[in-house]
Amino acid sequence: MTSMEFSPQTIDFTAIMPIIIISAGILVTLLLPFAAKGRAKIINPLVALIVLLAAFISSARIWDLGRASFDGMYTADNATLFASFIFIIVAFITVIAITARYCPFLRSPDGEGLFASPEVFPLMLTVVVGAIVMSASRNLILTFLAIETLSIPLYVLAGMNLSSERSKEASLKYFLTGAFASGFLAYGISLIYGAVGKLGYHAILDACSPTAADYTLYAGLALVAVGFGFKVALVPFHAWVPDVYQGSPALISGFMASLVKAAGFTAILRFFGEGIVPLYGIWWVAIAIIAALTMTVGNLMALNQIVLKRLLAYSSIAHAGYLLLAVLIIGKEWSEKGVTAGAPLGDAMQCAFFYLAGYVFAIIGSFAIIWWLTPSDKEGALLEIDDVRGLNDRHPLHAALFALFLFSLAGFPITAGFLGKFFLFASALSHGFILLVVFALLNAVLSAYYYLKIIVAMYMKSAPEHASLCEEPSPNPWIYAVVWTCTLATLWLGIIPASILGLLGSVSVGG
Amino acid sequence: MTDVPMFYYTTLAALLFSIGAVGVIVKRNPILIFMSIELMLNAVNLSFITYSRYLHFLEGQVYAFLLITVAAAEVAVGLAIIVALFRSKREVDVDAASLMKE
Amino acid sequence: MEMNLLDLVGLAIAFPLLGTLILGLFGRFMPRIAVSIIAPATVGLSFIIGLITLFVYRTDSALIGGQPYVSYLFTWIQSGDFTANFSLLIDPLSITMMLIVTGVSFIIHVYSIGYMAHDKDHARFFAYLNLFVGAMLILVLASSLPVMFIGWEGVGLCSYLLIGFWYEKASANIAGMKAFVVNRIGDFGVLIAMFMLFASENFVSLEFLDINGAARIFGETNYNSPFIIAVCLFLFLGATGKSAQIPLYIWLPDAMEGPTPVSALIHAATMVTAGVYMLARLNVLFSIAPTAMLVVAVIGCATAFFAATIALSQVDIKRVLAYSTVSQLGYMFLACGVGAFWVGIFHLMTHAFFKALLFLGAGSVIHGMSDDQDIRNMGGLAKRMPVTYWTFLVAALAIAGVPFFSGFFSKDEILASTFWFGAEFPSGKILYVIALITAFMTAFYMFRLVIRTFLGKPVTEKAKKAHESPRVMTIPLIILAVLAFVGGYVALPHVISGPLGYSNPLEQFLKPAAQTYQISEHPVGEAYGVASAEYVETIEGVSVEGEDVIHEAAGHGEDEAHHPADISWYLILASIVFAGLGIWGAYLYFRMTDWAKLPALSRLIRRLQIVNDWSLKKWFVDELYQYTIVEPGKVLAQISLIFDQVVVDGIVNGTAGFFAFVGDRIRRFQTGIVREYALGILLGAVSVVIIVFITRMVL
Amino acid sequence: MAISFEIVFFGVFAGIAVILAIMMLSVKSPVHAALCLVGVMIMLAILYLMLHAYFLSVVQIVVYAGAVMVLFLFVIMFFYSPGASDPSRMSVHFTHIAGAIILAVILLAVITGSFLLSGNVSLTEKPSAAQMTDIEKPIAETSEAPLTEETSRMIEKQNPQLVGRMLFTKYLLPFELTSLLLLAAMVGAVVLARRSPPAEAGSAGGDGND
Repeated sequence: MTSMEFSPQTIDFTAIMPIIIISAGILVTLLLPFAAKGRAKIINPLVALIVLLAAFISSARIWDLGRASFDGMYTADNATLFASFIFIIVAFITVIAITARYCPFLRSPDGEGLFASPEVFPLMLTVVVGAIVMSASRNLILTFLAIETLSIPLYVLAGMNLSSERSKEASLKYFLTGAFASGFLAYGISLIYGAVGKLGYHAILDACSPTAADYTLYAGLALVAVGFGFKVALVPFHAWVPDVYQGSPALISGFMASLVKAAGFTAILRFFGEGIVPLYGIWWVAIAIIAALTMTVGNLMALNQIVLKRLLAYSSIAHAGYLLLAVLIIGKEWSEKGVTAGAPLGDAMQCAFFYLAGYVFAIIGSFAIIWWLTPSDKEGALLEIDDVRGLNDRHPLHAALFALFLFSLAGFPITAGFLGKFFLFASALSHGFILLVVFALLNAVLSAYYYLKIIVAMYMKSAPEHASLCEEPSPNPWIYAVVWTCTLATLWLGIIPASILGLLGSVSVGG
Repeated sequence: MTDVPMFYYTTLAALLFSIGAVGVIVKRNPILIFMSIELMLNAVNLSFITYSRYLHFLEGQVYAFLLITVAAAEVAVGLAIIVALFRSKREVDVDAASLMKE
Repeated sequence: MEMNLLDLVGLAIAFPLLGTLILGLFGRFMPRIAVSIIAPATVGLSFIIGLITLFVYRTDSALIGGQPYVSYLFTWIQSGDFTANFSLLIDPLSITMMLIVTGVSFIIHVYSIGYMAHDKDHARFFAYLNLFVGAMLILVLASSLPVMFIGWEGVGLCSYLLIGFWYEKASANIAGMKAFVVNRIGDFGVLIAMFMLFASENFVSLEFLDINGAARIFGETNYNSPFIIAVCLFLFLGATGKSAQIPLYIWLPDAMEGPTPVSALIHAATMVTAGVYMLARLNVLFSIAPTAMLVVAVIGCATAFFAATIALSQVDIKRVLAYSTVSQLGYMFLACGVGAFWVGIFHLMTHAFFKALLFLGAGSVIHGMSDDQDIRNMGGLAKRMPVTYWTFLVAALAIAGVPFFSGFFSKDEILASTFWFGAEFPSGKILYVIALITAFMTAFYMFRLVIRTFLGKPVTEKAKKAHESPRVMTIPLIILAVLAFVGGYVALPHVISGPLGYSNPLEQFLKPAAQTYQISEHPVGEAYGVASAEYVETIEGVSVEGEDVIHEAAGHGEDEAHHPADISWYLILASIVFAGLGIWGAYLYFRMTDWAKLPALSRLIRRLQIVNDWSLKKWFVDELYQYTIVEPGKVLAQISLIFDQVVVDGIVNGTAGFFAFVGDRIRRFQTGIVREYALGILLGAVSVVIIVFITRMVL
Repeated sequence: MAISFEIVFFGVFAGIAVILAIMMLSVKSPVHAALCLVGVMIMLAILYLMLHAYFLSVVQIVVYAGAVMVLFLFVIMFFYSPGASDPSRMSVHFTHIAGAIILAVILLAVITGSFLLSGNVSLTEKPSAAQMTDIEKPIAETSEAPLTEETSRMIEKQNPQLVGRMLFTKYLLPFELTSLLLLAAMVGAVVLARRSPPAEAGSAGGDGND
């Protein structure tokens, strides 16, 4: 920190190696179609997969090393790395699933007129870069840019299915609300800048004191919370979610519901935990109210929903509400103990990451199955609960796996969802958030209803007269790989969580 | 140096930001909505530069510069989305894009 | 860790789950006969393992004295200083439960082969049934609350799947949903309790032994503290959901939409007893919260009474049995509530036998009646279905509490315990009186059922054409009938067993695991489990000083043995009289005209009537009976039904409707117009800023 | 405080900016609205000059008023083909207008209030040594240290250099990220601007695209 003279030594390239690799991958996947013509269809996703793999390995190599780069603006500590693993795996899964329909020789009847353009891969990789930087950033302006890097490709991906009016509408809605929320985020950042004079989390941490009357700072952090809240779909910044998830191609919805939420929460935990934690006494009320609202509204709106994608969208809103508990726990824990670099993450962060990991696989698995089942003559956006009626009789495996994901989302034992909730709620309770936990549990009870509605339809109702599902869901190995990965992860986390918890136990706040 | 109080500038920024926010809600033409968002971002820039000037940190200008870049990127994508959606329609009405609700 | 034969118990869970896997994945491709063998075989194997466990447990020198043995499987959750192992707890309580569950399940599996012989989905049915047994075994064998919760949710899920098994019926779907929602409310209670224990510093882990051990210490200083009461009440909320007690009983009668073997297995014999089991399992925890115990007793007693009044007027054979189940479960909770945990388990066991038998008998009747369940259409089935009749009669006698049948012993113990509870706690006498009246009503509605179904003349053509069920169904009935008769002899009352020089084996066996812990009289660390520290040693297979333990435990049991014998006899007499009155009443009310052809029992009743005619004029009896018992009974039944349908159902449906309504209202904000979404964001932003400011100013 | 030229200038430009911003919302024609926005941007550029942000002032004119707004005008013209109805005529529900205005006024009040409550209202000069406390100290060591008279004059001269220097040193990572952002935006615009494939031949249309 002492010398601001720029020299290459101040950049730790190992720390940013994953994003360098992925950025290179973006260029390659962008240019390759011009060189490889028709073969690009298979080469392009292959490159994307290799790039993701390389990024994964380069992240794994710096595990436990706590590398920071750019004067600590970018910190590749274990929390970042764990989040990066989630992002990369999600992207990996999505690329494989897309490829299954994208490749001419693997193509099944595609209802969503999907992904005819090879640009989908560079765009997805850009999202991953944005997500990784979001989770690593310890400077608000970098966080802001990372959020934009993540969002802008997503606006496009949401509208990727150009033959669908709904997809384009989703894109427009996402974009307009997203840009509006970005405005608030940027304004909040400027107010914080005005109050503190710097945007590094450490500088903010040092500058803010709960006793000063620095209302500009408070206004700033409230507006920043709005911006973050939009990204992870907290109520009342959630309204875009159902429309966008419904209109976007199902896999992109899954991608958004998993990766964006994970990235958003990692960034929130960082900012609230490492930046403004001394002000916990000032922001916790607002966060607690938002948490309660988010879970309740999400679940209530899902209750009578019949369109599958919208139902999952509302459910993802509710999950954001539960996750917000982790922010409160971290705030409370760290405002009492004080943050020290290198300290173990503590329960809350561990719970949050465990919950995220469990949630991510369940939700992306669910969307993958919806996408898989989408019939050729119907838009996935319109798939209703009635359409999966009697699914068990026709495709027992699909039904079983879908049911498993729904159980995980609902929080039934032996799935990841149960333990996620268990850890999170138990931790919240031990930190004294009794009322909120009771509220969350009531919500969890309520939510079982709509997840079960789907399971009832699949298992206990006879199939509709004329099948409105994809009659022969493509029996291709790629999709099996995707869904089975999610299944195994869901069960693995639910039955043998020790392995992941062990990993998380060693996760610490970056130095 | 200047003797205009910082408060004037920051209030101007807040005012422009609020006007932009109103515009987003009351306009039905997506292009105008988008223009209102640009106005909001301009207000943010003004805010950054004001603080940069009065707190004497040059960084505010760097932030403003980065923000302009972001705005430019948003414009590129945003206008493309608007064109893609309304190309086939006679009316450019954002309220018409409501196939999905409830 | 040394390997012990008791570790085999893990296999008991594995077998049924393996069965599920095989039947679920390949069942549809397998011949019917293969399915019919695999499904019962897996459960049978589990039962055999149960027997081995019992034998080893009783003979293993390291375990003499009722020390629990924990069979470690793997570490499930490890987070910080919190560890939850996936391990199984083997002690008298879990062995008893395991034997009941696997034994009854096995019989019902065999019966189901016949019952489901013509169903096209029988493979799926057996897959669910096996899954249920696996989950139930996890529930009763789990060594900790979280692991038990896996089974808890698992049985709920299976119950739900099996209720809705005949998915063509819309009512089955609704019933399934209702069962599920109510169960979730109960689960909410269990979860809250679990989290409270987890968050409390006084409870180091969620292992049952540790909870009870910690409760023992905690109770010293915090006897009946609000925290403990709250935990117990939340646990009890979970129990009311699973075991169909007021106010969460409403799902059980509706659950009768499922196939009858399912009703027998899940909604009578096993799953619904999970709540009772949980209370017994956490006996020390409950013992240090007398207030919560009182609530348990009152709710149990009220449920027993209330459900019995409804059962008086039901006409669907399965619904009568369903309400009867609710009522009997109420008895079990009453027993737990007054501190006689082992008696609750005893009644659980005898109830499992006779109620499973009743349901299977009812299934046989329904089968014979070509799926008609209305008792008004039956009558005279005794001749056409003799095996069913006789076995059903045994069960009815057992549930009515006729001496020498199993139900008599267990119910008598409950009544006696309640009486002694009332002796210490004066207003508790009301509980005893209500329990006695309920015993009367039980006998009454059971014999109403027997008479209208089996005796008299066939009312309809269907009843005339009724036929006995195949042997694969009747043999299980006979086995259960034997059990329903002899089941009570494992625990004779002290007044009987004492003079015979014959101790009460079940009590001896269960007492260490499920007794009331009296904090004021006994020092810390005594009795069961000694303390959690020593249970570690137990895992190591090291013998601990079990002798003292069982001595102390038995010592506590002496209390009841020391109750004055004459009063005990009066109590037994009272319960016999009330049961007899009930049967007699049923006969009077539903008396037959065609005496000549009646089987033995009716002749017996008829003789009673002669006595009656001899003393009083018939019309007078009729009138008296009409106005003192029947009319008030009808009114009571009516009131109960109204309460049931309007208030309880209304509250549940109303709550559901309320949420649905609110959900729909909120959804209207989702107008699809993006500008309004922006308005929402602006509103949110303004609110957040203001809330933050207000928080700051209030600070 | 005597009214100086600066305040007058500020008043004039700020006033024009606000009036133009409001006009942007109220004029009928989108073209006019766009022109109003260009006006606001130019006023802001002037204010940037007054704030000694010379580099950004130029960027504002070139990028915003020049490039971005031209793009806007292109798109507006695109929709203004003869025969297309005038989107500006569409009415907006009164409650929306009222709600938006009320909320915006509250937002403005709250944020302005926060400035007042924070107590740096009258800040006109650089902070005195007393004010230069916590915030300043860590930064004082860095190259963008608080300005003395002469460094401030230097900065006025070398503003672009200094901004550029920071962009390429300390803020290199954000800067590089914006390049990725722009790349993605470009790709995205290209993807979206493509003609949508005919509905019935979705897959065939896809094949032709690469």
